Amino acid sequence: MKILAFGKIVELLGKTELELDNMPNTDILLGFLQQQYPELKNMKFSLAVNKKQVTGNTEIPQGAEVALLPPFSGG
Amino acid sequence: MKILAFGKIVELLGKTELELDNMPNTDILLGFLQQQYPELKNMKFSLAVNKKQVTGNTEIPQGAEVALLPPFSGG
Amino acid sequence: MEKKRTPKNIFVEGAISPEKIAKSIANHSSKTDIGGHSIFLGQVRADQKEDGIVKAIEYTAYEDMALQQAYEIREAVFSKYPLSCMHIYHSLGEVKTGEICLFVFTSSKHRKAAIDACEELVERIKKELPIWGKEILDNESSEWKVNT
Amino acid sequence: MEKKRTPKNIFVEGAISPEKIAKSIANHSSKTDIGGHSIFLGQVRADQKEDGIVKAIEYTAYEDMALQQAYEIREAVFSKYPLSCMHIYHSLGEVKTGEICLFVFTSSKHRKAAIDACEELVERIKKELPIWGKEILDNESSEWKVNT
Repeated sequence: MKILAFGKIVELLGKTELELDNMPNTDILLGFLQQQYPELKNMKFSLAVNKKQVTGNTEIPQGAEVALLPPFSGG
Repeated sequence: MKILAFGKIVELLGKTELELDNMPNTDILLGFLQQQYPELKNMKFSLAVNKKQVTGNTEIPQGAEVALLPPFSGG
Repeated sequence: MEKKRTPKNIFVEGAISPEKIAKSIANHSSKTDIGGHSIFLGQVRADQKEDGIVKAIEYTAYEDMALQQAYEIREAVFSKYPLSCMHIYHSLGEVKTGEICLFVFTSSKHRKAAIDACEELVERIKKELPIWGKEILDNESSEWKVNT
Repeated sequence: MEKKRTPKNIFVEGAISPEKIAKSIANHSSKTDIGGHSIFLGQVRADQKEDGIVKAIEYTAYEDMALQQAYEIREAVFSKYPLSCMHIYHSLGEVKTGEICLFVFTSSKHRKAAIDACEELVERIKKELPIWGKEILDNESSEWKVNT
């Protein structure tokens, strides 16, 4: 699966993309990311799985594209 | 005093301006105009005295400019 | 220092061109406290009437009174909303179908004030300015426009 | 016949020019059932921040998701209001203070639908599209924009 970072999270991760495997749901993914990047814990962001925002723990399909989305600030 | 006609009332009067004297208030003016131009009775319009819309019977100062205003349809 | 405003001419002979609108927008690029602009444009419709199709509207106005009224509306809206700028233009004379006859433009630091002020201006302009539209039909007859 | 709409690109590289806006307005003169246009323009403000003054905003987006979201917003607003036309443009990359970064344009037979739809679009665009603005300050530092 591909993890895409946007906005402020790109700076925190130091990159725009990650490749990860064996993340069956978003809770497990978030746990892993927060361990690797502890500053994520202090950051407000939401997740999109295959370009749809999700709330609560959500299954991640095989080969999904998961995006880490800080609060939007367009316009 | 000067009477100014606008919009549809210009067509009804056949002119844009009238000069009248001895019209101390708008009721007397309206009575006179409706006698001269009976079709005015079937027409919706308001009056402005010296560029201010008035309602009810209103005194007309010496040398005033009185306008006959059909419903506005700008924009 | 309190701003002083005097009655401004709002009338434009004939249609309002897209280029005039573009120029008006561009003029605001130096006002860097503006965050949002709201614009309303009135366009002449080819309405089907009993006697034919509207091909143009011919506008006339009680100009002196309209400018005085527009000034009062302007002052009232400026005092109600935190606006940076406000512009009002209305056509006189003939405006063909598809052309622009009304251009209302408000600017503010935040969008809400600009949007609300623009809407209020449009309503008040249509209701309170002594302007009349005569619809010219394609068979050369005409009828007086009625605002709803 | 029901209209079919597919996702349209809303993104423009850099600032949105007044000429582009004028051209977009002019394109509607052939649609003679339109009586009113409502336009919102977002302009970059020179806000004073703790570390300096904003001199530009650099926009990035999750483009695929933004276009899909914009399409859904478009469909929802089209089905809610009787609109003739709707156009949405948002900048990507750098937009300097005083320049336009958002252009929302709705047209309808009567003004009310155009005005209400435009306002709703602006709110939804700001809230729902995955776009981020990074404010570039005059001392070359930067901070991430926060929408209120």
